[in-house]
Amino acid sequence: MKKIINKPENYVKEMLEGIYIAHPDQLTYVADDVHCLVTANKIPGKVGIMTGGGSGHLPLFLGYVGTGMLDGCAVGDVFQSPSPEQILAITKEIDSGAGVLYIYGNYNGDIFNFDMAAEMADFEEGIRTETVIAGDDVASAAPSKPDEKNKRRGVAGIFFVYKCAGAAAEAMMNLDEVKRIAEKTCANVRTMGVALTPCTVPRVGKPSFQIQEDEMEIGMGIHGETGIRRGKLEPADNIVDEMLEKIVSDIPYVAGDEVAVLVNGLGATTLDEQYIMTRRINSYLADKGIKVYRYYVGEYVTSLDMAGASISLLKLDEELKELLDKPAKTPFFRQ
Amino acid sequence: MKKIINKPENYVKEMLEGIYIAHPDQLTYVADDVHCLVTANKIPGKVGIMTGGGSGHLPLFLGYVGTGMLDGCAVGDVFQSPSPEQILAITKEIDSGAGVLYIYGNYNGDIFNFDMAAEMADFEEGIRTETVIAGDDVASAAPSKPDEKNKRRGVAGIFFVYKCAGAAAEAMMNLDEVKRIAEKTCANVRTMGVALTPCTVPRVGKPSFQIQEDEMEIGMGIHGETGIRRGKLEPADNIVDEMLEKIVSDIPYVAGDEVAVLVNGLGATTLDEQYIMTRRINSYLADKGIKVYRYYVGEYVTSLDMAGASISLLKLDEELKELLDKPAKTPFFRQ
Amino acid sequence: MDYNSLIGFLFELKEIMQVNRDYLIDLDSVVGDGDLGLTMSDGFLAAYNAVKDSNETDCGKLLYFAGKAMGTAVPSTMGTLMASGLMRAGRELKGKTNLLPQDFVTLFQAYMDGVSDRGKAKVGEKTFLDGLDPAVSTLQNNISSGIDIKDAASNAAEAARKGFENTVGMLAVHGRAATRGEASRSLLDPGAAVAMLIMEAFAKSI
Amino acid sequence: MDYNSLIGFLFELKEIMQVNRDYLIDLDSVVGDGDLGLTMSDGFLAAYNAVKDSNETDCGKLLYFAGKAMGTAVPSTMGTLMASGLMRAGRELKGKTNLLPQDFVTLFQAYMDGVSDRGKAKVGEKTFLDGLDPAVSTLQNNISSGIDIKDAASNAAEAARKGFENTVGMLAVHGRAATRGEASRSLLDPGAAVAMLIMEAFAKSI
Ligand SMILES: Nc1ncnc2c1ncn2[C@@H]1O[C@H](COP(=O)(O)OP(=O)(O)O)[C@@H](O)[C@H]1O
Ligand SMILES: Nc1ncnc2c1ncn2[C@@H]1O[C@H](COP(=O)(O)OP(=O)(O)O)[C@@H](O)[C@H]1O
Ligand SMILES: [Mg+2]
Ligand SMILES: [Mg+2]
Ligand SMILES: [Mg+2]
Ligand SMILES: [Mg+2]
Repeated sequence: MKKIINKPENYVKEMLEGIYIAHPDQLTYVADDVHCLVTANKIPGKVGIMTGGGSGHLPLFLGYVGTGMLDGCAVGDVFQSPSPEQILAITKEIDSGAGVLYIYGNYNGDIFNFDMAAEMADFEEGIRTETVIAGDDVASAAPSKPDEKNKRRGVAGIFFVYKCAGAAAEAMMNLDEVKRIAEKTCANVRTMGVALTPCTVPRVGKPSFQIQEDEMEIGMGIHGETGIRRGKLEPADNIVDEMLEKIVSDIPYVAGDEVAVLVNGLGATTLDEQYIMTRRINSYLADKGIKVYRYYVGEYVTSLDMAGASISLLKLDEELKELLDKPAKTPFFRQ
Repeated sequence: MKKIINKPENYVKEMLEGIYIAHPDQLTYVADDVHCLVTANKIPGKVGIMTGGGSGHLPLFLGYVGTGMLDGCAVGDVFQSPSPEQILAITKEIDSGAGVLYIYGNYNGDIFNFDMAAEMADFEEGIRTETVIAGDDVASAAPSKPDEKNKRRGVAGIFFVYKCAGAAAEAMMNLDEVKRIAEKTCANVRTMGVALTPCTVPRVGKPSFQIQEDEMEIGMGIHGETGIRRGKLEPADNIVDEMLEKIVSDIPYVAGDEVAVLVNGLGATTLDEQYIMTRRINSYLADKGIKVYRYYVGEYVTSLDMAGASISLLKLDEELKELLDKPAKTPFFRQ
Repeated sequence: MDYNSLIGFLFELKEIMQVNRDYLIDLDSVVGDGDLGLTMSDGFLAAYNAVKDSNETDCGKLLYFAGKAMGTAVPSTMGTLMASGLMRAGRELKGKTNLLPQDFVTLFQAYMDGVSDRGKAKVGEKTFLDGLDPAVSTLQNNISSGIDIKDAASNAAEAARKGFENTVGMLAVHGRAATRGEASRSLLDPGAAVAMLIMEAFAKSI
Repeated sequence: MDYNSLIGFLFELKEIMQVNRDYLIDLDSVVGDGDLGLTMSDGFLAAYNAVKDSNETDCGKLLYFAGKAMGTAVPSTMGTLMASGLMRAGRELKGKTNLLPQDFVTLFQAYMDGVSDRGKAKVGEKTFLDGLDPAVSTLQNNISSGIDIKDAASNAAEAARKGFENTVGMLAVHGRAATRGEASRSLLDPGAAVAMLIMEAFAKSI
């Protein structure tokens, strides 16, 4: 493990202290707990949106707190959920009477803790909360049947959910409307990843799994969860094609459909490589008659120092396009 | 070498194609050559500013082309200078009568090629060019004596030179004034880096140097140039202290001085680590009575997939503060 | 049996999780991410610490506060489930300063409900519930049949152990283990081992 | 000697760089980044290709265009320096369609000036110049003393070889080698080897 850190047990706390030092005009915290991060620029009367989850994915989750996106984020230890009490503290802070929407990824630990917090917010504080769980990773499970719970992991596609729901809340839509937008975005976004190397959780101190020097794993999750195929490392174009085929066949597309594309680096993979992927994505989608409305390329959801990348496609309609285009200003994302 | 690429010899070309696909409203190119990158939003009458250098450092260099920063960038192969003809083609495009300022890092290859292009611009086109060379790496050589050429390598601090000179040009200052600002910024910025792992140039296919699993190299350059000390990997706080001591003692500081700080990741080092460094930088400078006016944290100048980071300090006066605060909008930097 | 014995139970809980820390880590390393030993020993320690010096005599409140402390300390899957179990048991026993044998049946039944409401798992899906469920049934039957609480507790612990062992063969559908699909069948479920340890601690404390 | 012989010289240049590609790579791998064999063979090939089918008879223009092509093809340190040398030689010889022995002295002197104006290095600083400088002096002296151009060229090549060998012991102050400080003294300078090869190609072509 080669990391510029102090004691591994202080990793998250010191990281958060650095965050507040660097972004004093944008971020602050409540409950005397650096893990309870909230925007420094609360808008009265607006639906509050919060997220939360384990550390190790910067800029996810807290990097999207700011104007036009999220109001708060409960920060857990590396790859660990935050606690119900932390979630509750933020819920109380960001509610200004219009209620609070929880948007987070489909992981049991997070679900349990957000659910517990939601009960506490209701029982103890009388705050109305709603929940939208992102599960966009097509590699992690088959599509859910009607009325079946979505079993897919939440990965980079959640960025689009934050963006659209955040814009909706900023436009002063009510909680039901913001929730509808978040659910619609979830229903339209699909992601698939590829990993080339493992990552190392600081407190564990050794790589999360083994992989050969010439191998990749298609469909691996952002905590190193098993993917759908391990094989020889292939040329970028082949990798992109394999990922896109799975993504594009997961919901019906017809020629003329428009998408937003997120090309996301997992940590150690260079921007150059992400743009090399972008190039192929563009020609693949052009061949299918799918029009790209907008590209996002960069590190949006990382897995510590893992090498690899993911591709997310958000199928757009006029409403989502409009919300996607709205300005946003957070420490890690500006548009 | 674990990279998501196609043929190594197409690495830079395909990366650039991806860049133009992702940012069609901001970037374009001239001379039918993707390496000759220019802004899509030229401002008539403004001093043109261009840079250039080898690939492998994204977002440097081309990522800073846009409103409030640069007008063009000549893109070389990985760690290789662009050619005089490419530089000249961009010079011609971005000159709108007010002349062109070249800002680039202190490397012989780049100097030779920019100088040759400057002669060609003068002889062949009658365009006035001026040159400012950034050499901010305190680890690379002793400070130059009066009238002596600066022997230091140009590294991440060049970001500040782009930002301040870019804001000056945007304010419609003339070429001499913009050059004065660029020179002043160069004179006030100092950087130092640390490397934990080597990087791999795609066409070479093997790591650029060897380093033990428990070692770091303080002061290494962004192409893997030898640093000033190789030793056991230390806690983040010690590393920061060692780097800052060298930076802060290089130009006179008195209590009350203000600086802008750039904490820069080299590629594989996580944002978390960069914020852990930020935390220590803040307390180190506070102890010295140096006030931080503004922090920039993230990947601003990388070395492919190298693990490591650099710290840059820009000593500020009122003029530089004002220029630093001005808005900017490029594919990789928004303020 | 008053609130002091309840604190005694919480003491034995944190002891047994401490002693079996590495055992749980090993079990979870095979199936999951290996943190279960850490979260259970940290979590039950936090639960015990939250009430050990309390002046509270309401057994329900004690369990509720212990659960809340656990949730704050270790918000992992099992941490939150155990917190949910303790808090639900607390709500059910609220107002009682003395616990009769039947109250312990209520306690563990509520613990079970708290976990299953939170986690939405069913018996047979290779989770903690497969350790606790047979123990609750045994305890209930034994107490109904008038068997001494001490013996009933040992029998329940034995039932939990069997329940844990029977998780071999089950298909995991929750948590990290589920990602292994059919391959999960050959493995013991670490969460069910926690249920076994809880019942052992109970038998010891009573 | 007309423009055809000049193209012949450029042909021999690209040949010798091609043949010595790996030799230059090996030299540069010890001292620098190992690309010199690639840049010199690619660069002199581009220079030759730019003029080989030209109808141009002006020797100066031929050299200038060859240099420009080289600069475009290989904008590395040595690539740009060689381009600068060729272009300067071209400017000095502009208008000549026939080259006399004295013109070759002018050619190499201008080449040397082009490189040293661009690179700002001085003789003795362990660079290309330390290979070329003794060769230019030898050529100049030999021609002044009326020695036949063929013999003068061989003598110049021999002087370049000695100059190259003499770079051992010099302290590098330019380029990557300079980062080695005193340790650079024990090494041969790869750029000086290129000077030696240039003079060998000249001797062969004349
Ligand atoms: N929905 C659920 N209901 C009950 N128990 C569950 C559920 N999901 C997982 N578990 C239990 O949790 C155990 C793993 O706990 P833990 O190590 O905390 O998970 P993680 O490390 O994935 O957060 C499993 O062995 C299983 O017994
Ligand atoms: N300023 C200079 N003037 C003349 N020759 C130089 C100068 N700097 C470097 N050289 C020559 O360049 C050679 C290295 O060339 P090259 O491999 O192209 O460099 P790089 O790979 O660093 O761009 C050195 O061996 C030296 O002879
Ligand atoms: Mg676990
Ligand atoms: Mg866990
Ligand atoms: Mg070289
Ligand atoms: Mg080179």
